[in-house]
Amino acid sequence: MSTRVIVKAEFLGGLDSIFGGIKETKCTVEANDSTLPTIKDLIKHITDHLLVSPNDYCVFIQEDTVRPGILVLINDTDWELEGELDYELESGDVVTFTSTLHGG
Amino acid sequence: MSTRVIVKAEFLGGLDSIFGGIKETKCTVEANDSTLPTIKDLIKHITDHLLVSPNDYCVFIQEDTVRPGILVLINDTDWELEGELDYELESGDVVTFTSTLHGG
Amino acid sequence: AQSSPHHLSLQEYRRYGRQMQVPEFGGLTSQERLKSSSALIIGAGGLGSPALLYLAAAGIGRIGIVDHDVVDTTNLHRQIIHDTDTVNINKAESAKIRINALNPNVEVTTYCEPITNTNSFKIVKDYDIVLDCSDNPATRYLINDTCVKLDKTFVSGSGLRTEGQLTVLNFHRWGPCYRCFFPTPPPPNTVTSCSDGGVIGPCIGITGVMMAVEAIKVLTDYYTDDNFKPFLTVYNGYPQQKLRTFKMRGRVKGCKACDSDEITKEDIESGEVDYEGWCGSMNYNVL
Amino acid sequence: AQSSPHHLSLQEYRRYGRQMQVPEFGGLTSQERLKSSSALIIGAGGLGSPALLYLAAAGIGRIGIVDHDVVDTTNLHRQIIHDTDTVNINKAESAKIRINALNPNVEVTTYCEPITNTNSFKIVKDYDIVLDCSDNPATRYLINDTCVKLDKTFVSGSGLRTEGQLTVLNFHRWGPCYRCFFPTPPPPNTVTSCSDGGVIGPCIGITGVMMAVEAIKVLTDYYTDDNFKPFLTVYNGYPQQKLRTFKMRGRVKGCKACDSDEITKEDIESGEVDYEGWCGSMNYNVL
Ligand SMILES: [Zn+2]
Ligand SMILES: [Zn+2]
Repeated sequence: MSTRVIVKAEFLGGLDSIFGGIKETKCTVEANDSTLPTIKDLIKHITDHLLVSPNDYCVFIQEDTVRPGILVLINDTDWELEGELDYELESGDVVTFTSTLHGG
Repeated sequence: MSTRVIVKAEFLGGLDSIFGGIKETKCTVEANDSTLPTIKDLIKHITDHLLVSPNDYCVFIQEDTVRPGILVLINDTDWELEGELDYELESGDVVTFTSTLHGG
Repeated sequence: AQSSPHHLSLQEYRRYGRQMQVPEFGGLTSQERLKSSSALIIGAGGLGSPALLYLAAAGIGRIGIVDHDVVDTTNLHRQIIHDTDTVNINKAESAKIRINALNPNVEVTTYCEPITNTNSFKIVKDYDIVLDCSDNPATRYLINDTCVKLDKTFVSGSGLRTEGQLTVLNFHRWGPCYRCFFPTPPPPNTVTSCSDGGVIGPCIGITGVMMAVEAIKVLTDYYTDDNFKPFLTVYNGYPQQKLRTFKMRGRVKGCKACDSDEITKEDIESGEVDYEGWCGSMNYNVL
Repeated sequence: AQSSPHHLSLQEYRRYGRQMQVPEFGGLTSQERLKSSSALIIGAGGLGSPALLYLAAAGIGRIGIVDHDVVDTTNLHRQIIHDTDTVNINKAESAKIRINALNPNVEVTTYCEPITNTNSFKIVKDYDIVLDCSDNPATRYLINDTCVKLDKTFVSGSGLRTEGQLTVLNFHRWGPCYRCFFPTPPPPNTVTSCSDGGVIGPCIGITGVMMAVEAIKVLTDYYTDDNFKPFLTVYNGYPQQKLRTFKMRGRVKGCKACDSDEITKEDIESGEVDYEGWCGSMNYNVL
């Protein structure tokens, strides 16, 4: 039996537009094996369940990770400091995905 | 034996100047009877332990409550909505005192 | 068919196109609302300077500016609507020059006098929204009471040193008023002005720009009776720029301004309500 | 004894007195530091407009402005340093007129050309700090690489619709750079400009004013090697004005700009590093 955690996902910087305008949502994430669910599992959950149009897959994912120009923050901290895709989620975690803006 | 709680007190809007420049601090608050400690007990703790000069008492307190022009927020909510002086503190609460500004 | 006076000209379409594109703004309807609306800015200082520039740029139809002071050199590090050449000129007049240059579509009226018991109703009644950018408690209570009696929503801002505070008051005749938050004025020795306590220009500037954002939300009906919740937002520029928003009380039962007839228009205009006496004269001190 | 060129005149004491009073600012020493320092603002648009006004007002000694564009009517709802009369005039020149009027103590240099591989080093080398107020990824990478090679701390800002983002990069030659955060440019179809996505004037305005606050902190040495921590601050004006600050990575090992010699000044100036080719041409789309 695999472990489940409930985390909050947030979509900022306009990213909500590919998720039907949803800016934050609770996600129940399951690991695909016996270990604890990771950010990788959350991303799969998001593309499987929250992405409105499959055409927008490449706006979110590129080469099996989030595409360049999207920052991932775990509890307000850069995921680079937390283990990136392999970070093990805990219930209550807030994971923020934000598209970088370029306008000036 | 009286109950103790540990809460965070914050001083904004320039109020830190009467507390030696301290903008936030942990306070261990004890009730003065057998009930749970309240905001009233926190205020007594603050004037007893944190106020640097007794001359500034009237900058913080007037008629047994915080002086006009200071807002009190309990966990980011106006204390008016939480019972004011009689609000029973819980460990981990954040109590914010902010002086109102008037400059323009 | 004759076009309504609030329809946009082609030149206005071009000028405001970029903001009409933003979904939250509300498109052409919102732009026409701004054009048909009017805002009174009381105080063309550190808060009023950027609030005026951004509201004028956004296309508010009519702007009123109240200020009795002249531009002083000590203002210019923060009051960026004025110029070195307008030193000693009335601030409302100086601000009007810049607004006319930035956006000639805006009709500007200046009131080069202090706002007082005698003139507050006459001035405020002609505007849809008021921005309180004043700098002392007595004026803040007068503006509050006038707006409450005239059913005007107003945006209240203040700033000092590295901090700023803002809120929307008397929202749609049911939101809390300044007296609900502050029934009693602060003791005069706890009130500090910018000239005494000092202020960092862009810190009070951010607060002024935030006031413009709130005014746009009110005028475009982004805020509704359903989604508006009383709040107080607090900005601090140091050590790290930070914004906190507190959930605030609603109208207070028995509030002297918004929930009783204790203070009437007549009481104010006759001078019976003595704001300066009540608030005391400022005695620049600790806070 | 002859007075140092960075000592303040009496007129300057008056002008900057209110900010020197604020403890966090750092008094006369900080004011003299601002006077002896120089800032380069790249882009006199929605971010650059308020950043320029507040930095000029605060008394930076020398300001450089890079912009090749002319003022357009569609800019005026947010680019509040310009005037209706300066439509079709170069933005750097238009901004200079306003700065001269606001604070004649500031020496302004304009660069009415795009920043390119060929001129970036020549322009940037003369300034203490750079504000990246540009509007596309290719320019952002060029500014980053130039600042890193020249050891310049820079403040990077951007905005769109109701949102803004800002950070301080390459701080004191050890903070992370733009490539540490973004080693690979975003696909062109995910990049949206203000002219395509729209933008609310005061929302991008707040981001620009916040950039001025950060620049003042860097120039007055408020930030030190001890207290500076890499961050990214995100503003959103709707539904409620909100500021979030994220704790960010430090320099990334092997970063092509700040931790290797893969990209040299010569590679950039010779055009071997092709920023536009690498970032692709913008194809305005979803995000
Ligand atoms: Zn009231
Ligand atoms: Zn780097």
